[in-house]
Amino acid sequence: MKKFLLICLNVFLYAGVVPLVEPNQAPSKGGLISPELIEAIPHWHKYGELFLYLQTHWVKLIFLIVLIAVPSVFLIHYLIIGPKIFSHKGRNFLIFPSWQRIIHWIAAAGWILLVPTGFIVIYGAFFGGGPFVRFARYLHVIGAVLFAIVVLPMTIMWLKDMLPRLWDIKWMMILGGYLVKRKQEIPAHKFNAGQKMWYWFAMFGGIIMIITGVMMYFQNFDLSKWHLGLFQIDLLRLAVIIHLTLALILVALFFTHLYMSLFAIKGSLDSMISGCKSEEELKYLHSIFYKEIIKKGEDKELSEKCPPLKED
Amino acid sequence: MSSLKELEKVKVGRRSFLKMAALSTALGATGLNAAPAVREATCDELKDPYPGSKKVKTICTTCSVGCGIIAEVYNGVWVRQEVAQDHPISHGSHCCKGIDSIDTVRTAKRVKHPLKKVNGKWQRISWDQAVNEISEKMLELRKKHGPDAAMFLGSAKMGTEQAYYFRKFAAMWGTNNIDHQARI
Amino acid sequence: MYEYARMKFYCDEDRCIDCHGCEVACSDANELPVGIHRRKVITLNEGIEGKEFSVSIACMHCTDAPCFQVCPVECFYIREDGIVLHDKDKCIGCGYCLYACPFGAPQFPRDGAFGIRGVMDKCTMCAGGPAPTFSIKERELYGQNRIAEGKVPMCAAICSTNALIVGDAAHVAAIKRARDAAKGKGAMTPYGWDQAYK
Amino acid sequence: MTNHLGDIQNSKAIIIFGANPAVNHPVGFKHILKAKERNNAVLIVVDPRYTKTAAKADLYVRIRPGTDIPFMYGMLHLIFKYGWEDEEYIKNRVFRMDYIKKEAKKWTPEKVADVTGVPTDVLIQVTRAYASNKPGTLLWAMGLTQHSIGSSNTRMAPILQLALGNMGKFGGGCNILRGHDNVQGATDMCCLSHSLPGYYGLSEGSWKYFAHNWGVDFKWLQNRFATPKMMHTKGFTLSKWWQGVLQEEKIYQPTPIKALWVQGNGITSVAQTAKVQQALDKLDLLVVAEPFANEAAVITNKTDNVYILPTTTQFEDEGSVTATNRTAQWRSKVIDPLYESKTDEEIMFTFAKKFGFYDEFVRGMMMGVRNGKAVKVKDTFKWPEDATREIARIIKTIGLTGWTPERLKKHQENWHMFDEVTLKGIGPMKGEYYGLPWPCWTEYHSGSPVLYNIGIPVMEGGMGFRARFGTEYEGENLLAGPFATIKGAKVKGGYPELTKENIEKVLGIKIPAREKAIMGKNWKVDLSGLIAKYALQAGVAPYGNAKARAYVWTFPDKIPMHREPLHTPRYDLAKIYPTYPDKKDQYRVDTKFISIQKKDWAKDFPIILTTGRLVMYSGAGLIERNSKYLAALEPEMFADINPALAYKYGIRDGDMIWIHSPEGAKIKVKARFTYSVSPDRIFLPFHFAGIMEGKNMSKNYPEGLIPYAIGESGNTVANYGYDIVTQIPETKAGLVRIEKA
Repeated sequence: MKKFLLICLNVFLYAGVVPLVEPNQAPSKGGLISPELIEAIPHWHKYGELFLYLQTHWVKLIFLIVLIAVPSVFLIHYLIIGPKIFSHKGRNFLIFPSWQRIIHWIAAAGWILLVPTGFIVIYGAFFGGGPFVRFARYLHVIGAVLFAIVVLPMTIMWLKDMLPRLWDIKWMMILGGYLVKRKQEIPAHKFNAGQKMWYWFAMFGGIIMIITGVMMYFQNFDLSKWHLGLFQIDLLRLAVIIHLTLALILVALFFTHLYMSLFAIKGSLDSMISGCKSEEELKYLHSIFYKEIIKKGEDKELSEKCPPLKED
Repeated sequence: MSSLKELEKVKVGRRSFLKMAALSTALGATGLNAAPAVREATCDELKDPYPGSKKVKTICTTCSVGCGIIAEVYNGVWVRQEVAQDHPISHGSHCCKGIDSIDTVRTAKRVKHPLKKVNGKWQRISWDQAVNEISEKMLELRKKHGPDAAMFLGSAKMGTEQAYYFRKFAAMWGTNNIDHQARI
Repeated sequence: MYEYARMKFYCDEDRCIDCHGCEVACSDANELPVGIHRRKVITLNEGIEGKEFSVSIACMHCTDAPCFQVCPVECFYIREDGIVLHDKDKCIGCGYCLYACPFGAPQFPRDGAFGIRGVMDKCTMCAGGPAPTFSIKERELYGQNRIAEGKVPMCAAICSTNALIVGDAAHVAAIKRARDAAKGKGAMTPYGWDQAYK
Repeated sequence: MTNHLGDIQNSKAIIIFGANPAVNHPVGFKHILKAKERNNAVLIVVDPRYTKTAAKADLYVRIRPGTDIPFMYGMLHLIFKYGWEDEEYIKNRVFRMDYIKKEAKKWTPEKVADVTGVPTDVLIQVTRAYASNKPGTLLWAMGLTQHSIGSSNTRMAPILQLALGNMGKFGGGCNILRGHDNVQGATDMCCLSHSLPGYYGLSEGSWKYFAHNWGVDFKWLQNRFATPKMMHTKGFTLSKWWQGVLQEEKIYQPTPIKALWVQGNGITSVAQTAKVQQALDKLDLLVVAEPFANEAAVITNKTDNVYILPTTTQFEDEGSVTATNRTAQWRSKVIDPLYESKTDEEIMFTFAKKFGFYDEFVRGMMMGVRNGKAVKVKDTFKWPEDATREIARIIKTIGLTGWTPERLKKHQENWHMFDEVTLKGIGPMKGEYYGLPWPCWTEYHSGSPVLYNIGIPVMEGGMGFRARFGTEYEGENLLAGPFATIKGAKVKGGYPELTKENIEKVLGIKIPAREKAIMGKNWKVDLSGLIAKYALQAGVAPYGNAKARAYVWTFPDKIPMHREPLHTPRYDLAKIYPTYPDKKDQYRVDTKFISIQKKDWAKDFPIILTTGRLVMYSGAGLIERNSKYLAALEPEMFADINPALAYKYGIRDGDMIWIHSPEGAKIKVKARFTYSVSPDRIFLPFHFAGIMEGKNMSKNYPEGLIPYAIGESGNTVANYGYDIVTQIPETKAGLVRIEKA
């Protein structure tokens, strides 16, 4: 494995010298090597200084808080309230068809790469910099690419189900029933308000993350035709500020998602792997959805696709 | 009067840069752990990355200002273009073309061997072949059409001696059809 | 008494003529890849009578350099004489230094195939880097170490009109003042100094 | 350059006509900037374009291309009107300034404004600033010379300087900025079709002098030529050699040109590249000796009999080079020739052997002077020192006698011992100027950094104007007046050039008969060096001391007259200031003047074209386009265009445009918006080649030798038009038509 990593590293580090200018191919004269560069200097106090301030005073601190506080809260929750366990004895319903699951897992793989490598880059000094952190940065890019591939299909496939509904307010008021141990019928359709929140942040925040990431990745791009009224370097600074701020929110939500799916609701991981949810889980946590499929009589069809689990 | 003083100052400034640069050498050698004080570097500390290299004084080939160049030659290879800080016309100055002089020998785009175009394709030939073929053809044209059938274009690239000999070359070939860039 | 040096660049806009000498000198001396501009010459208001001027810009080696402050892997270090250098072995090429830099000095070479950014490259004031002085590694990663040879950085040494000057702040300021005085105008703060040196 | 670059620091006013030293001679421009700081010198730039030089100027004049003479007459008009001229100077040192005065009277500021487009107040401001700050120096380059009236322009500028008494002064003079590194040296050696080395001309006497010095029989040399007459006929020039192939205009030699031999010449640096291409196609043989793939071998569609010989760069051979300030510098060899390349002289020697004149060719290097005669003194030679010695032995006209290789090498070794502003040596080099600027009369002379300066002794570089054209013309004395005595000279006032006959009389000395016997006929051919010796002893220059001629009876225009460019945007003015009648047999070819101008080209071609250089390229750009760093700075051919003009044609910044010339040639280039050009003109750099009229020729390059940057040659659309005397092409004032591609 180590050897493989080293080879990867070498590919990245020495993957070719910068090509010479091809005949008659003008290198971009815009942006960072044009008069803009000089004109932008006095404007440094706008975003440049802001970025400097954030990066030196807050970024490491806040991310550390998120890194420690969010899991701690969940640990406490786990210890005090504990996970929700549903019986899988009854019928199981196919909720997520296979293509949705594939898309989800590609995105998940992307995020699993993105989040830790993002942390490694932020705390690069802790890891001593150099090849390891550099490799993390490249993985971050790969993760971003994975996520970028599926972000649009994912957005579209769940868009209808994710539209906010009135009962979401109710859900919010009882915080999804997670603060009590007993099982109760929670007002939620296919996705509850928490999932919806996660969806909206992850998809649209994610798209913004990708856009800002791409900007930072390519650095010298020609935006002169867009008339943004911003210097390119300022755009880059804005991009990094937005990227970091959103990252904070998304990381917190990502941890929540992880906790929910891995610990808070037992078997929820399985349901994303097999695509099936137990009748009991649906009944309680997605009561509106459950009632709807029963009413429509789709339950039969959905349960046929999911063989009941053997009881242990 | 003040302007004269200014000039002196500029010169003094230049010299002190050298001094100053020497000062910081101590830091260069000791790096981060150096004492906060700056002291003058000793001769031993002033190192040479190309020990024993030859420093050839020559003249820039680009324009007619005639800036000085010091070429650092190490084992027969021109490794580095140095600054002719004491040249009376340029005082080490160069424009982008002048400082890029080293690239005229470093570039990969040099013609490396005689070439001949045959049926629209370039072919590598030997010097002997080139000389024989060209001179045969030239003499044939001379015989048939007279010496004025040839036109010689020399250039300002040549040194004075070469230019003089090029003029002589045309004269002994037997024509006044010779010219170079000074025409334009 | 200790004598402290504070190395600074200064480009005289009244003298800079956009000849790109410094730029090419830097590339040639340090054998940089094409597209890496450790130093750039930029003309403003080109062709507008009375307003056109050119200036050569590179790393200003700021006191409290922003790049030094924001680097997530802390690869920067500031020498006692004020030269800001960085360790390419540590650098991860994240680009934060570019966002923090007021002068757009950090440069990132690109790989042709994927466009992935390599580690950052910037002006070293011809002082090499953390690798052993005059080692091949130093030369390949950081370029010449002319300071260790007791020589002036290449760009300023060859500036065609001596517009670009480098050296201890006191010397540089003296030259700047003398030139301004000769031209009969008040001494102005050189370009970028108010940001680079507080 | 009559003065030198450092001397510009002594100037109090600097006026630049048609030159852009900030781009073409950046290091030379340093001295101008220093003058600004040292002396608070006024920098005036007269240029059709707001150049980088203009950006540093105190006063900028946007002039219509080709109207420098009216502008200078306008200046003279004011100078004479307000009595700013140097009367004493004119009386003693200038011949027929009154003719100029008469002509200048006609050029009122209003009239000048109409012709040149320069507002009257600007003209007055400039004249005042220039005339009241003395000494003033005048700089020019191709912007003044590349016109159909280029030779008149180059006479006009010194006349302006003479009127102000600025010639032959420290901080004054006419400083012509030459292009390439050794263009001065190659010109001095007359790699030119109209003269022998040292500007000796092509007369029989000159040929005999050279035959003697080359150690060859004059008859043998004569027989090398087609006919004895051809020996004395000027040859084809670089500007129009292609007519010798194409014969579109009548040529005056028995045979068309069949073979072209190019040694280091960027072929696309002359106008009419499309015609050059046609001529190249028609040649029987094309030989190119060059370190890089010269575009001569590329733009041609010729498929056979094209040879490229690898030649060394200047860093792989040795010799002396002459800078623009007439100083010789020794260029040491840096490295041995790379790859299979040979030096230029080696190539010449090789072919001289094949052509059968090798012995005669190199004999000159083995000769020396014995008793005033050149004789063979040794059997071997050492390149290049013996060639330098040969030149020093022969070339007396411009005083190269002192340029021995030993001295030049010594100067190079000790270049730190010379002062920047005066070029004076200190320490062991005391008494010599750096690079021994010619004339350097003898092996112990100091060199002359400032020409025509009578304020210093001849031994320190003083001299008057050369007495080249006799002592009187139409009864008027041509020699300098009584107050123009060279400092320390025993001869008061003017005196004629020294000959064997008159030397005793002029210098008032007696020369022993033994010495007289070996003395040459005159100072130009005096191999014994005795004339120079006695002249220096008497404190005079051997070439006499005469008046500078403002009136030249041998030129088509006796005094410089304004004539509109052949392709003028002001057809109305072309009728008032018509160009010359067509010229027959100019450098062996007919050249059209009035027959071009009589058509109103501006109707179809309304935009003025001017060309020039970019800082990262020089000449045809061959060397620089093969350098990755320089090519990356400006990798693409472009046309500078004012947005106001561009929008008229629906062109946006970065669009491709077609530029059409009246001759039917066209180029496709990128439009680059800039305000440096006014809306009536466009600017083209001429460094690019490799694309011809929209057709990419890159497949014609030998494998792997395509430069990093190729592009259209701006000279493809440079208009037809040549100077009446020198046949310099008129690239700086033409007309074109543009359209969006």
